[in-house]
Amino acid sequence: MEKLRKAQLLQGNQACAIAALEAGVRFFGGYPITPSTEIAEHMAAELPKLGGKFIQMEDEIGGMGAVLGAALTGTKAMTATSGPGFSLKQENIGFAAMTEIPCVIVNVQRMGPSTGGPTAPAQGDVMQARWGTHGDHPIIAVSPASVLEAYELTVKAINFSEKLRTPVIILLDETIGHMREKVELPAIETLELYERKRPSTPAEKYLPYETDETGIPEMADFGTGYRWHVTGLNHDETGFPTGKTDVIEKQLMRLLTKVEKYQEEITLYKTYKIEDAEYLFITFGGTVRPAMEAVEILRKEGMKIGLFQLQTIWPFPEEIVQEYCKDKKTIFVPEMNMGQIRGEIKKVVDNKEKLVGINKINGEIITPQEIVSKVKEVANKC
Amino acid sequence: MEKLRKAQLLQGNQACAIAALEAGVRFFGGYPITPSTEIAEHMAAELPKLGGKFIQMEDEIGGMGAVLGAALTGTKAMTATSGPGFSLKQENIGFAAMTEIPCVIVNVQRMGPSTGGPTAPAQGDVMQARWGTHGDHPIIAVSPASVLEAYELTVKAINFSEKLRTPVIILLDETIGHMREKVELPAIETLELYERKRPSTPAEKYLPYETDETGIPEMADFGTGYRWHVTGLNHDETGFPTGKTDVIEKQLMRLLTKVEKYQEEITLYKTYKIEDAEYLFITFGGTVRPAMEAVEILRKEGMKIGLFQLQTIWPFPEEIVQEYCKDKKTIFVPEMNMGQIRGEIKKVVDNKEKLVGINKINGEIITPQEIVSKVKEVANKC
Amino acid sequence: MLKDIEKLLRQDKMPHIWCPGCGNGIVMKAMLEAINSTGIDTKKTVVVSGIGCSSRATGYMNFDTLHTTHGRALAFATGVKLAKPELNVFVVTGDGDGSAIGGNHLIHAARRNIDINVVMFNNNIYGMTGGQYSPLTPHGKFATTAPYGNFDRAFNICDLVKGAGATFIGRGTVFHTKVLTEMIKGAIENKGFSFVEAVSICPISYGRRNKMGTAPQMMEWLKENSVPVKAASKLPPEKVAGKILVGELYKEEAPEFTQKYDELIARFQKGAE
Amino acid sequence: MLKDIEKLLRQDKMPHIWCPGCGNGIVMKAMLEAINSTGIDTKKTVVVSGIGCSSRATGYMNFDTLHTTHGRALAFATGVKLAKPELNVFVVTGDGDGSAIGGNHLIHAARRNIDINVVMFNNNIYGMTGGQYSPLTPHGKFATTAPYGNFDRAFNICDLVKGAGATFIGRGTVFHTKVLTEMIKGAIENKGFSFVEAVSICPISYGRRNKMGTAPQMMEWLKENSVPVKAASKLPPEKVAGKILVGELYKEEAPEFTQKYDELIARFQKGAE
Amino acid sequence: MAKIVINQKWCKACGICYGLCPKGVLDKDDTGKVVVKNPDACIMCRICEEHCPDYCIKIGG
Amino acid sequence: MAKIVINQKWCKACGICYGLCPKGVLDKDDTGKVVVKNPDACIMCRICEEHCPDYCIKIGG
Amino acid sequence: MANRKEIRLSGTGGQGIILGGILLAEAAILDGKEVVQTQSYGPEARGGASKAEVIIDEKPILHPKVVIPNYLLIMSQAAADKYASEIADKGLVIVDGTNVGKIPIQNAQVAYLPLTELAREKIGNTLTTNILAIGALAGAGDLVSYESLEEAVKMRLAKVADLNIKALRLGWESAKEII
Amino acid sequence: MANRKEIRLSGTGGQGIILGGILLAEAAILDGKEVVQTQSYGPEARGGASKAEVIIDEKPILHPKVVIPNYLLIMSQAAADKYASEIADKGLVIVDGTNVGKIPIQNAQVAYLPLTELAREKIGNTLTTNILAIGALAGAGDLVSYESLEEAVKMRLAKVADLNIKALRLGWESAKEII
Ligand SMILES: Cc1ncc(C[n+]2csc(CCOP(=O)(O)OP(=O)(O)O)c2C)c(N)n1
Ligand SMILES: Cc1ncc(C[n+]2csc(CCOP(=O)(O)OP(=O)(O)O)c2C)c(N)n1
Ligand code: SF4
Ligand code: SF4
Ligand code: SF4
Ligand code: SF4
Ligand code: SF4
Ligand code: SF4
Ligand SMILES: [Mg+2]
Ligand SMILES: [Mg+2]
Repeated sequence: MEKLRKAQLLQGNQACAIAALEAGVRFFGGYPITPSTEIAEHMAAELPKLGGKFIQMEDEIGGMGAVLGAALTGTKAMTATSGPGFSLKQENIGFAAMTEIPCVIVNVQRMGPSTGGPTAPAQGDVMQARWGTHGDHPIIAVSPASVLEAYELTVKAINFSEKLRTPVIILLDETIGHMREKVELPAIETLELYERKRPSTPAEKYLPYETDETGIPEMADFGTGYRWHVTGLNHDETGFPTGKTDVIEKQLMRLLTKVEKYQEEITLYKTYKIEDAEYLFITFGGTVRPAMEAVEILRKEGMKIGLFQLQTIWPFPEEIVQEYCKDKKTIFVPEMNMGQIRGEIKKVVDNKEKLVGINKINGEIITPQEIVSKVKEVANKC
Repeated sequence: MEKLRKAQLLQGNQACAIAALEAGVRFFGGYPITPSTEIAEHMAAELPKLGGKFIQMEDEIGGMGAVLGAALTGTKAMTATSGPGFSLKQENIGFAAMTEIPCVIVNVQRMGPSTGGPTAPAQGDVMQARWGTHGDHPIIAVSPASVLEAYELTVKAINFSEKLRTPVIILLDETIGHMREKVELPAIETLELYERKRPSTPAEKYLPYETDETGIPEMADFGTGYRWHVTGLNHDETGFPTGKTDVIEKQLMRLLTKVEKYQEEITLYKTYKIEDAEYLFITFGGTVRPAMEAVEILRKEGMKIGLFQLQTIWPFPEEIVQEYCKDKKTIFVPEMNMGQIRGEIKKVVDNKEKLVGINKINGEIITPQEIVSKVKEVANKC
Repeated sequence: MLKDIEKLLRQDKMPHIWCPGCGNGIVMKAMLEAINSTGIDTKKTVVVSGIGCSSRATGYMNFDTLHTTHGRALAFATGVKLAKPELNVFVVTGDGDGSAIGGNHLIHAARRNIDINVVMFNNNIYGMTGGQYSPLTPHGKFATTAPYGNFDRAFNICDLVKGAGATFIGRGTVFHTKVLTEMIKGAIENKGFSFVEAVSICPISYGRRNKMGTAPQMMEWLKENSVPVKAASKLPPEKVAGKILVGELYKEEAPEFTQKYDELIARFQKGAE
Repeated sequence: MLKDIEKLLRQDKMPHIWCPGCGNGIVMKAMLEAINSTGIDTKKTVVVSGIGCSSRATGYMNFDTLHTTHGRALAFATGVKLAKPELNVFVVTGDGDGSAIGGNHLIHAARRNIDINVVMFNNNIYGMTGGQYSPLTPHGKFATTAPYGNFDRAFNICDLVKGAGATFIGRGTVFHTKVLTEMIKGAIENKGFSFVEAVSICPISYGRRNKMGTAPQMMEWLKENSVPVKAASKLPPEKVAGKILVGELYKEEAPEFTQKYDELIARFQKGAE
Repeated sequence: MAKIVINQKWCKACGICYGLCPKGVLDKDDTGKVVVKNPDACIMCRICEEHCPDYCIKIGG
Repeated sequence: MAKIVINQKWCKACGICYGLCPKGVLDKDDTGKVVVKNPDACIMCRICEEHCPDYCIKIGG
Repeated sequence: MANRKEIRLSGTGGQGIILGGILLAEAAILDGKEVVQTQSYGPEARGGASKAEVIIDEKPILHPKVVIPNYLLIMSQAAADKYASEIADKGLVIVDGTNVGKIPIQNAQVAYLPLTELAREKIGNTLTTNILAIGALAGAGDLVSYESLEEAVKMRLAKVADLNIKALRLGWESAKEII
Repeated sequence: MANRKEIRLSGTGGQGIILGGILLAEAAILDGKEVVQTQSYGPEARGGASKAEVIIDEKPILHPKVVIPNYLLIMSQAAADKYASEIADKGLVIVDGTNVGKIPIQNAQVAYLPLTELAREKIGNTLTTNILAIGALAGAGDLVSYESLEEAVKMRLAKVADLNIKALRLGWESAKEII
């Protein structure tokens, strides 16, 4: 049986911060913003105790920059923010993607656009997490639906970032970030942690962007004599800029496919009462639990409905979702946005008519009752 | 017949700047970045002659902010940038969307991610144009395929922004921005220009976010005694912050649907040799012309192929594209990215197998020959 | 006097959202007093703010008001002023908004000497987000992100804007309301970039954590720890060290940015005739 | 001497991409000379740059090097230094990179007094993008975006970083290479935030448009328009007005940021024992 | 006698006015809100008016 | 006699070295690149070495 | 949902509503229950009504927000104005009679307790009103065991545990009396 | 594509290659032709090889880039090294013999003209080499009419038209001679 710690009351943001520390994060660079600030505050209090560093930078751009600088020294590094700050970080997130610097960015989503509703729950940054920076680029994003998942997925996120050398985004939402609930964390010694691969070659032979079949280059810590060069320009295996079209293409294709390559390992999801389901919810993050409650209610009324929870949102698990959608009568997608995940499902579902969004954007969490009544409205039409 | 000016050699960036001035833009706030800088340079030289203002701000965020401030005084205002700067502007673009400030943002796309290839052509910011800022928000984006279109679509973009009170993005790419070609501009007096609606009510009765059936509120110029309040927070018809869920929802739904409402008017596209086509190219911007050349080549070889050019990319014209795709054997989508527009078509095409991407990301423009050989490769398989 | 400035207040939005004892209301009042007493055209007055408790002031001031994104008030204000130089443009900003995330716009607006009047509500903390340290939080003070005492050094923000090129700089406090009002008047009268630091009190997010007592006690503290700049020069250094200097700190004549631009336009218009 | 620093140069990347007569190579050489002569551990040295012609220097310097996004070098460098304080951290930045888009990181790094050595390659222009004016382009000079002469005022960038809190400030030029090298040495020796303005020449994007002649002519101009700061105090003001002061401009002792942090950590570690 | 107009509705009971009043004119009620205790002592210095953050006090004609 | 080592391959013909050399030791060829014209006059001041932006000149032992 | 207890604590910023919620939640954990605690934040709420919510259940809690409370605490007039109308049939409402006038609830049991007054007079410190209040609510509603609640107070408020335990017990008992 | 003329001008940054392309393009417009002009930018190119391309056609030009040039101008050795290999069969190459050695092209006509020398000796200003060069290329290749080209030079280079027209004519004529 899984070894667990004693039950305790934890907030989602706190759980995320605790997980980060336990997974080895030793640098946090950030800028306060509701509803993510508790993460920074926890880090400010705990990092120095562990010999780690916290810095409140002058803005989110600086926070992201500092995180990347720290990561290059071999330190696991993280930042946390919300919508407006997430927008500001995008340029440097792209730099991380391009230069393959492991890092984790927590976005505790609040209502947008713009300043919107700083303390209102929403899930409006799903597409931005994928496409917020310019140019084609790899990205991983996970989204927890409980305080425990906030812990678990943060550990995973850090592992993914280290293993794939890529920025990983944790899409919390205000609901989960600010919620406190009973959790029994896994015992620390049961955590599986991953560290980026350090060079297996001596400095003279080190080619920072050369890869074997793993597709992931080895990474030297700054200050250990490898004297390598990091640039956001198109670069070759040596890390230096290049204008050679074939080299550019090769590097970029590796960059873009490396995440796909590990998609199976990265793709995390859960199902709920799905075995006999004729109808399906597909959802993620803060809308999962009201939807689960809706499953309960609807099942009591005799409707065979189940739920598919995306924990990994990006890369979008097209094949799995397609598989689960295949024989369902209707697929309902509850989201606290106007249908961002629904758009992705639309790409893979065999019959678009079967796809129904349940959307709410008024600054309050969607309720089981709202979900149920929408389902009934549609199901009765069928 | 259309009245035209004398033929001249013009660069795409220049044509865009000229169009902006002729369409009434009198404020430009920006920050230099290749390959967009010629637009700023043209503005710096010409605006003062017209009594307009040019300012080079300390960064792109500032440039976007200044544009919005200027727009609030009743001035038509514009900025221009490229990928890295476009990423930085996102937060303030969201502010413009939320507060409904008309403005035009030119993004002369270059190769990304990150610094990438500053002078290399690419079309990698298509999805970012739609989703770059946090939260659900309205956006319009157009993409010209020639110097003449750079002129025409800039005029349209300014009109759209004024009419719908929304940020409009012009997605140029390096190819079009830096290309010079012969153009015969339409005579100035033939331009149809649009100005935002000013209040029809006196100051005491003015509700800045109240609308009639047009869905577009009237906008008072700062400094004319209307004393209104602009905020990126959720707000009600008075413009002041609100936490009332029903009011938030109502305002946001209007915001999000106002663009849809005018979709027919906004949707611009062109077709090429499409009447008898069994195969179809769907493309946009800098890949249109090589694809047209490919149409020529393939038709000579007996293949009935035509081309659908998206001029308006966002909102994506789902219905029209669906219609054009319907009876085609294969739909080829050439893009200088990894398939961003293809993803949108995937949402509407009846049979995903029919959809084939032709993608190039090595820093050079895609050639007709490359397109032709990909088409043949696929067509032979069929 | 309150009765004179009530017309400049959006009465229907009151009471404001600020906490009991928050200094923001006092600074805002000083602004309204100054605006009222200089007699500038209030229809042609625009107040721009960023994000923060202080930045919410725009919602209560009866002008054209613009509550922008965090730190960007001066960028927006630059657009307003340059596009329509006949407007009187004010910026309301917090110490976080204006000196942390907005620091760059601050120094560049100062450099350009654009005719904008900045009032920085300095409560030495990020109030809105619940008490994180700002670039103006004194060394050693506590904040939610400085649980062991702040070991950043604070800006002397007036020195910074001076180094950047501001042409009028003054400081007042919410205790020294007359000085504060005078400084804002001075800012209005200066045709160029003016900066007023309004030292304020935040009993909730700053005072409490730093055991500074109630609002009236914080007022008392301000009184005891400030020295008028004119007096300071006559005092022995040890009486001035660590004190808040209030009054006019700097003034200079220099060409104003939008005016220079308008001269360029005029040159072209003459050329055209 | 060149032969001593060749090992610090990535010879296989040479010749560099800079234009004929560009001062960047000279500034970079002064950096390498200073690094070499102070004998710091070059394996434990990191050079961080932003984007611009000057920022390409990192590609040629044989350390761990980091060519970041435009304006953000100091933010990245702050992360490097704080995460691993035993590293020697340098920032190479241009006048645009460091004082325009990167201005905020500059003043905040100075405020924190973090031990980073900044060398700003000041060619008074945006070189990389072909000659737009920067915050250090003198008033009245021409640039592609200032076709009628620049009517922005320029920063005195050394005054600005002083106002922000830098603890070592020096200036050299590509003509005054010895002074420049000395200043960079001074920066290295200062345990805190150090700033060196390296006045450079850009014959292509600045000189040409402003009719400043060939590279040697621009060198000559530098020679004639500079005054050593020590000499300046003895000269009549009219001989100094408008001149470039070279030499050490400011120095101060103050606690360093990462050291303070390490003290905090040590406190906890002691507590744990 | 000085006219002291109080807007109790906006008062947030911060204590500044009665804390700063040099003449003990103002005092607090049960909930800490301002009340006028001793109007005759008022010297119309306006310290209270100027320092009330909530625009609750008007002094004089 | 001073040893003057020139790396013509990297020279970009900017003219700084022969412009600044106080002794006329250096000159340009047809294409403007540096050549050593008068080695004996060299006083080993290293002005050329220090000011060559392209790392082309080494003076002395 | 039979065992699901939906609790809403309402009051005004600064009254310690959230701390109250946390203590209830921690007590529930000590009782071996499942629990979720949430709150409504908001800068708008400065000085205005605010709420904290706790859901206690035997089995895992799905939807984490109160849909309609079974238990309601009202500590200020502003809170009464905003939240008094929402209560489940046969629910329990505890009102701080010191601050709040009569509320128009018909479908639930309403207990007016002079909480602030009790804190002032009997404990000598109105800052303990929130503890007193949750004592009362928990006692009257049988939400958690007294022992667990006391334990929770001891853990969270170690430095000022004595005073607060006194308040807690007073609240617990005064509620038991009236029910 | 029969009438499509693909022209590549190659040289080194600072040689005025792009201006040359623009002049050709403007002349083509004056001739009533369709024309597109592009170039390869790049900071990497500082001092290295750079190119400008012009496409002239009777009918609207679709693909705006040169696929394989029919006409090629080579003005520097770096450009020769990079671009000399790409030329259409029976194409025309003009090489500035002053700067460039022999190039290994077999399938096209190659004319070596001492362009820089001509500019230096006959015009007295090497800055006119680019004008001389496009004169030569246009003349030899029959790309545009001489009148249009002269007109284009007059429009663009009004201030220094005389010298440049001299260079243009010299280029035009020297090419006509060798062909
Ligand atoms: C881009 C962005 N980052 C962060 C925030 C969160 N935020 C809102 S206000 C604030 C600080 C406010 O401090 P200050 O400017 O001093 O104002 P005060 O509240 O103290 O008056 C922060 C960090 C935001 N809204 N947007
Ligand atoms: C975010 C962003 N904005 C703009 C640019 C374009 N850009 C590249 S370098 C540069 C200016 C460089 O000027 P400076 O720092 O003075 O360096 P120099 O080239 O003069 O050495 C600009 C604006 C960019 N790369 N990224
Ligand atoms: S938190 Fe501080 S600054 Fe904000 S309103 Fe309250 S007292 Fe004022
Ligand atoms: S443009 Fe100027 S700064 Fe850039 S490499 Fe050329 S000379 Fe140097
Ligand atoms: S005016 Fe002066 S004396 Fe009168 S009540 Fe106010 S503070 Fe007291
Ligand atoms: S200062 Fe104003 S808000 Fe404070 S107690 Fe007095 S009247 Fe009330
Ligand atoms: S060392 Fe001095 S004298 Fe000798 S060549 Fe160089 S500059 Fe001339
Ligand atoms: S200074 Fe250097 S690059 Fe310039 S001419 Fe002399 S050797 Fe050549
Ligand atoms: Mg503050
Ligand atoms: Mg520069």
